[in-house]
Amino acid sequence: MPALEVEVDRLVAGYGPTVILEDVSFRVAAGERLAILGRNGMGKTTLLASLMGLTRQRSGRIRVGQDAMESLPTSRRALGGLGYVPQGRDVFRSLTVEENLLVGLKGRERGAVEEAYALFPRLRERRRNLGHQLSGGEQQMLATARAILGRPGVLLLDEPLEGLAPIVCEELMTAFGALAARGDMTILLVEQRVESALAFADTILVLERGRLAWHGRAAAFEPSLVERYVGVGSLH
Amino acid sequence: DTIKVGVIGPFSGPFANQGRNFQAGIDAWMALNGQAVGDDEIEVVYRDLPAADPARARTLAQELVVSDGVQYLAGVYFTPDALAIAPLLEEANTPLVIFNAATSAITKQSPLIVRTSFTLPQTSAPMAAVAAERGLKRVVTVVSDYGPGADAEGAFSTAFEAKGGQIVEKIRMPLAANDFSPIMQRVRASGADALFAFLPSGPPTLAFARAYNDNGLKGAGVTFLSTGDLTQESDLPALGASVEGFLTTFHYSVAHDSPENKSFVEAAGKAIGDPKLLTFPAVGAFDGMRVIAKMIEATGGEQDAAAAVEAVKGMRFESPRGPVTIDPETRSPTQTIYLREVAKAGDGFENREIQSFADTPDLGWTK
Amino acid sequence: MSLTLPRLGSGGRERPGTGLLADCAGTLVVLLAGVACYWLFPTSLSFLTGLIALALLALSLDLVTGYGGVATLGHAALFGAGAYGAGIASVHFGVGDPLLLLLVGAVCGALAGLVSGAVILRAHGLPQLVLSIAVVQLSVEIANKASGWTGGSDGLSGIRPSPLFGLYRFDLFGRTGFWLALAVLVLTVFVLRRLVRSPFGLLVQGIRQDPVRVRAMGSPVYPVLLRLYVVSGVVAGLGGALAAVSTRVVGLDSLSFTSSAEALVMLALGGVGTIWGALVGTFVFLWFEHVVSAANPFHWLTLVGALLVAVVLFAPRGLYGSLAARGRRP
Amino acid sequence: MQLVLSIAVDALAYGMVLFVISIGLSLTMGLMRVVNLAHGAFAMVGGYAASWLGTSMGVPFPLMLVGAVLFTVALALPLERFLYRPIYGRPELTQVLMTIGITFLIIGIANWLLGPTLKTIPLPDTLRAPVDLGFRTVSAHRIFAILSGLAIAAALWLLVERTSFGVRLRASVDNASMAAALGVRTERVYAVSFALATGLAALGGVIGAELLPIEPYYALRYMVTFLVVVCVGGAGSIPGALLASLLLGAVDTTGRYLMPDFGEFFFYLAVIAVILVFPRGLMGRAA
Amino acid sequence: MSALLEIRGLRKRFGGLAVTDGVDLALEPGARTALIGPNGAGKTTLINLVTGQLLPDAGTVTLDGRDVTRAPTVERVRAGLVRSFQVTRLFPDLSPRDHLALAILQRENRSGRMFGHYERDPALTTEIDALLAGLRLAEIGRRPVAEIAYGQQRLVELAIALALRPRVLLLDEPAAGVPQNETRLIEEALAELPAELAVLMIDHDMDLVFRFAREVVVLAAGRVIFAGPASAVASDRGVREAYLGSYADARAGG
Ligand SMILES: Nc1ncnc2c1ncn2[C@@H]1O[C@H](COP(=O)(O)OP(=O)(O)OP(=O)(O)O)[C@@H](O)[C@H]1O
Ligand SMILES: Nc1ncnc2c1ncn2[C@@H]1O[C@H](COP(=O)(O)OP(=O)(O)OP(=O)(O)O)[C@@H](O)[C@H]1O
Ligand SMILES: [Mg+2]
Ligand SMILES: [Mg+2]
Repeated sequence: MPALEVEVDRLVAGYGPTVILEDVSFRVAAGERLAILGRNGMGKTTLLASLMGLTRQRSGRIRVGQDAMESLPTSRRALGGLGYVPQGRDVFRSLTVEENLLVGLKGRERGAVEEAYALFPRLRERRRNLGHQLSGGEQQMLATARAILGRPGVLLLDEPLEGLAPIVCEELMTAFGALAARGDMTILLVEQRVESALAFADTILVLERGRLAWHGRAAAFEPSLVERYVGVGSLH
Repeated sequence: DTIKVGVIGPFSGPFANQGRNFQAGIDAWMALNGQAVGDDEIEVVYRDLPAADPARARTLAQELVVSDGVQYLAGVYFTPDALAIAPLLEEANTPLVIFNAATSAITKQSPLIVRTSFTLPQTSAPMAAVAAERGLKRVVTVVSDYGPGADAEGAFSTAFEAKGGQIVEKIRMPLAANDFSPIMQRVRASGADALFAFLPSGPPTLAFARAYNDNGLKGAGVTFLSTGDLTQESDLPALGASVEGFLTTFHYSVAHDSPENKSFVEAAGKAIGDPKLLTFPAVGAFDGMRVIAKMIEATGGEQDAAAAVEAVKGMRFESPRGPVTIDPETRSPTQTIYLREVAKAGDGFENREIQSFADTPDLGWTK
Repeated sequence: MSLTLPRLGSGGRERPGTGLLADCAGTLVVLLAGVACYWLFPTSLSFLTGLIALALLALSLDLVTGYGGVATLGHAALFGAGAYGAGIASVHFGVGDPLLLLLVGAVCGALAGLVSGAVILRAHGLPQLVLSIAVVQLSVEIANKASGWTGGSDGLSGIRPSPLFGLYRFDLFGRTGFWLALAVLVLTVFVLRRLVRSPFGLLVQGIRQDPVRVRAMGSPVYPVLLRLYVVSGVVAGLGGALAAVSTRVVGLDSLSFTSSAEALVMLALGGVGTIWGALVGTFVFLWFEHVVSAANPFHWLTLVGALLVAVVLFAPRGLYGSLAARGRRP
Repeated sequence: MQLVLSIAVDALAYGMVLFVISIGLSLTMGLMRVVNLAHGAFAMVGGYAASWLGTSMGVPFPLMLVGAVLFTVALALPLERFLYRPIYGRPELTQVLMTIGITFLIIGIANWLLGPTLKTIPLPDTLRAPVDLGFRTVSAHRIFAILSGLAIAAALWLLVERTSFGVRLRASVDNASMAAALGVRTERVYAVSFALATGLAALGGVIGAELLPIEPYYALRYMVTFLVVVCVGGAGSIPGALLASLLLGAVDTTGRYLMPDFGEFFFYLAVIAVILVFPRGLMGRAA
Repeated sequence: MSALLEIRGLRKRFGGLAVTDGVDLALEPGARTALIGPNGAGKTTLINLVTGQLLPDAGTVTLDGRDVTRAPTVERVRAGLVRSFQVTRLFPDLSPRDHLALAILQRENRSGRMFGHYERDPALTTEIDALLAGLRLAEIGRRPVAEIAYGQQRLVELAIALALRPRVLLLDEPAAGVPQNETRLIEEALAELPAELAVLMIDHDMDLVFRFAREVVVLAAGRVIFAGPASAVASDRGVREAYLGSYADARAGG
């Protein structure tokens, strides 16, 4: 599937009775790399989860490619081109590594799992292990590989580098960059490490208390803004 | 006046059909004899007690007396429930007429209890005579492991041994057993001529009978003897050919040939809807209502439990099952016990009476 | 386990203070409700007494299931132990004093709690459930076999409590029984409310949510839960003894699987993990059953089934649980 | 020796009947993580359907089996949609409440429509006939039960462990929202599995009816037995359920041969012993 | 021997995989050691072995001269060996205050008390307040943990470990999931710890690691491939290839 455009219009969403996201609107062009920044608990995870239909949406519209997504169930959104790597990984604990990957295939033939092993050779070694027996970083790799295997048009990454060795982070960011550059995927990345995010992204979006606080080109996101929105001392 | 009778029975749950037979018996009585006794109208209040639950039985009884204002308590399918109600009666000044519960000791718990059904020793012991008569020497008893099972086992064994027979083994099995093949293999291995069984009526009887057939006991010459609970009429359509030829002793067969029974079966069959559902608790309830009517008549509708009970001691009447006397001492019926054989009748089966033991008292009564 | 985010929170629950006032108020409400029942249903006192006895069973179950997270379908074993304990003390040892009988029941319940807890706590989840079933089935078997002591399947009858304080007879109307039961209930509710807020109560809730975390904080799990089981046994035993004293009989059903399952249903109906839920559930279930089974003794089970289904559909956290959650919304 | 063989045959037959009826429950409890106390009710519905087809319609046995399964599944699907879907992933107690409620409803309705008495399922003469094993005879029906049990075990194991449907099912149960986020139509997966489980229940109800006769209280009467078999085996494990059925069948049968009056004792002592040694059940999946 | 915690020849296999393959490691009082290494190198497993969540196949763990290799977790915690978890393990329905109260009561062996309420104990509430304030968690102190953001949960996790007043503290990726600006809170909290306390920290955030650690131990495929002062790690070739990648260059260059 080629990269898809994403448009979010006046999104209001939360959990149960609580509203977290208020009136969030933005657009990401096909193939664009967007980094979502914000302090702890500002609603970054909630935003991605809402795109996937995992929160309680109150109002607003979500368009991916040509399709209106806001009223579709999660699985239809996934089949419609969204891929998701959640914070906290959520690997299937009782499935083996290989079975975890099979779930993500979205109807592609079984052999496609080799792509995942090519990206993370570590997973091939552990293919018969159950999900809950993996190390933290291995789970992170698995979650990422699983999402990419479905060839999503839009990839939602919630802190995908958490718990990964620096050398793997580097390779992974390069791989993501390549996917976006080839026009295979639009990427929405939530990331705590500002410099990684800045290095990666074309555009930056900042959330503050569930509202959109800043949205613009990565180049325009100057240190003073970093200071203001993400806290001090994060760029050394 | 309206005189209320509180009937406690299993109207829902696994024994719902027995409860429905209570109701059918009561309705049949009313249909044949009217609601009224003298100037008084009888009103029946039903309370459901789906399984043996003495605490709840007592609560229900208490409530019937205190809150519904019944003058008579009646019904009661299970022994523990009757035992639980007994201590209440004196203070409540209410007689209890038992339509089914069949342990001898119940009537000893209170002078205000009268029973119109039967007792287990009464239906089990005559089978010993049958066995002896038929030249069976060695018998295995197989009973469910609970109070009534022990009663049946005891009564049969004592009577059989008194007649010179030998009990080669006494098997007790859990009430909840479903697979009886091992039991049958064991019976077979014991080399007995016959087995005497007691199981409460219910689903396991079907598996039990099937196991007897499937394990080839009949071919091996092991005669099947049991009390009538095992082949009660409402189960016969299901048990069908697998129990054909089984010998049972019991106080009542729906197929009993008498004018009283004919009109009873007709009325009770109408009351219950499908005559195939009729079985023994109906006759207990029918005669129970007869006894209650007599009590009401004797007390003129006044609430006087002692007088009411006194009035029916020694009462003798022609029941659908045959002649019945309420024994003044045991307050249980002295009645004819029949030996029956399961036989084809029309497109179904019936318990055909082939021998009778007249005036059998409650054989389990001890002083 | 589940996706880390959409765990439905109960919505900004703030719990400052120690909750003493709330607990006193709640207990008072129970007391007032009991007194109101006395005036409203003066002829149903023995039913209400039985209800309170079962409420104690449900409370006891709530302790281990709602707070401790122990799955059990065998809790009636503790109730039955209390009932048989009190019954045997009265029938075979001639103990007449009702308060002494309650004490005996509580002790027997505690012992049964210790024994069954020692077995049940060896596993988790479904295997634990099955252990609990095995325990209760074995106790039924034992009670059935020991018929010399327990009366077997005929039940243990002949329990004769002497008048309470030598003054108040257990009469046909069940007044004495009711007041005694209400007093026991009110006291138990208050003590339990305080217990679940105590450090021990917190620890138990922690164990339910993550035993590994509790161990890593330096607290063992098994002994704590075993203690909880003993406490729970005291409560259930009191309930059993109360039932034995007020109905004067004990049947095998009092420690059956069926009673255990029924207690669980009542608890779930009211909502687990709050003392109030257990009370509401018992009351609603038994009252509903009482009314519909009197109205239609033949088909009431269908209505009870419909009630349960409706509650799950419309009040998925149980009657009290859902009400409380609604109350907390901003 | 004869005794041992005899015990073995009875144990095998009884164990297989237990297996055939319980395996559907193992599927719902272990794979779908629903404590489905209404399992027995579906087995009973199957039994009733078969009884009606066989007795009143005179349908031959194989068709009757199929018909009973289809009827039960057709009845179960709307129930799944409206009553089970709301309880997937909810706490066990909620599931207990719902499924007990459903059981009560089904019992009530069966009692009302079909009456409280036993129903039988007519067997063809080939299954009625005794088969001579040399040292004793058993009914052909028991052999049929044994063979069906083995066939079901094998087919089911392949489906769950070796097909992509099995993987999607296990993923949906493990973490439903994540599975959905990967494009698994969890509702459909659940509906299909539920249909499978109830179909198996119905099949078991029919095949087992010789030992566990059909009547309205069937639904509750054997619930404990099914629960025990499933949990001892380890919910969700097909070989586990098979092993547990055979083991418990053997214990029960042996106990009944040797000391019938302590039958239940042995059974439940064995349950406790197994769980103490295998705290997750014989072949339990990791939680 | 002055080591507080000493690990000798520790081995653990899962099936065919040697996850811990003869590891030796010692923490002196006051140690600030980082344990780093590729994903799946066996770092978490090592902590599980040390704290007793897993039992080793061979080797010994001694705490303050006492062999605790087979002792239950609880005993080790009571002897002062405390860990945090890589993936937060908290009680979703309880509040951070409840968590800390439990930890403190546990430390003082009072957690079994069946009466009274911790909020009535001024010493306790003061300590809780201080811990929460230190990690800027006071505001959410009374909300159920299920409702607070992941980053804050990570801080609660750390607060619990601190509340237990350990002698040896093992931190498994304490900063993972915590935004960079708040990582400073963690560092501050660690800086305030008593000097004689030994800390072993696992993390993949190299900035944090290098600011924190005086010694670094590098684990790869279950073996220690480097152990030495932090300053020497970046120049070690093996570590570069297995783990650091270009970070090492950045560091060497910067
Ligand atoms: N299940 C929930 N119920 C209620 N509130 C929640 C729930 N999950 C999160 N929140 C609240 O929503 C807000 C946003 O949380 P979210 O997880 O989206 O933050 P975040 O920006 O991803 O933070 P972090 O960087 O820590 O991951 C937080 O204030 C949190 O307390
Ligand atoms: N129970 C188990 N069974 C089989 N393999 C296991 C088990 N637990 C862990 N492993 C394997 O052991 C290896 C070490 O795991 P560990 O969690 O210790 O790694 P780690 O160094 O902490 O990695 P990370 O930095 O990714 O957290 C991993 O490859 C993991 O798959
Ligand atoms: Mg987040
Ligand atoms: Mg790790």
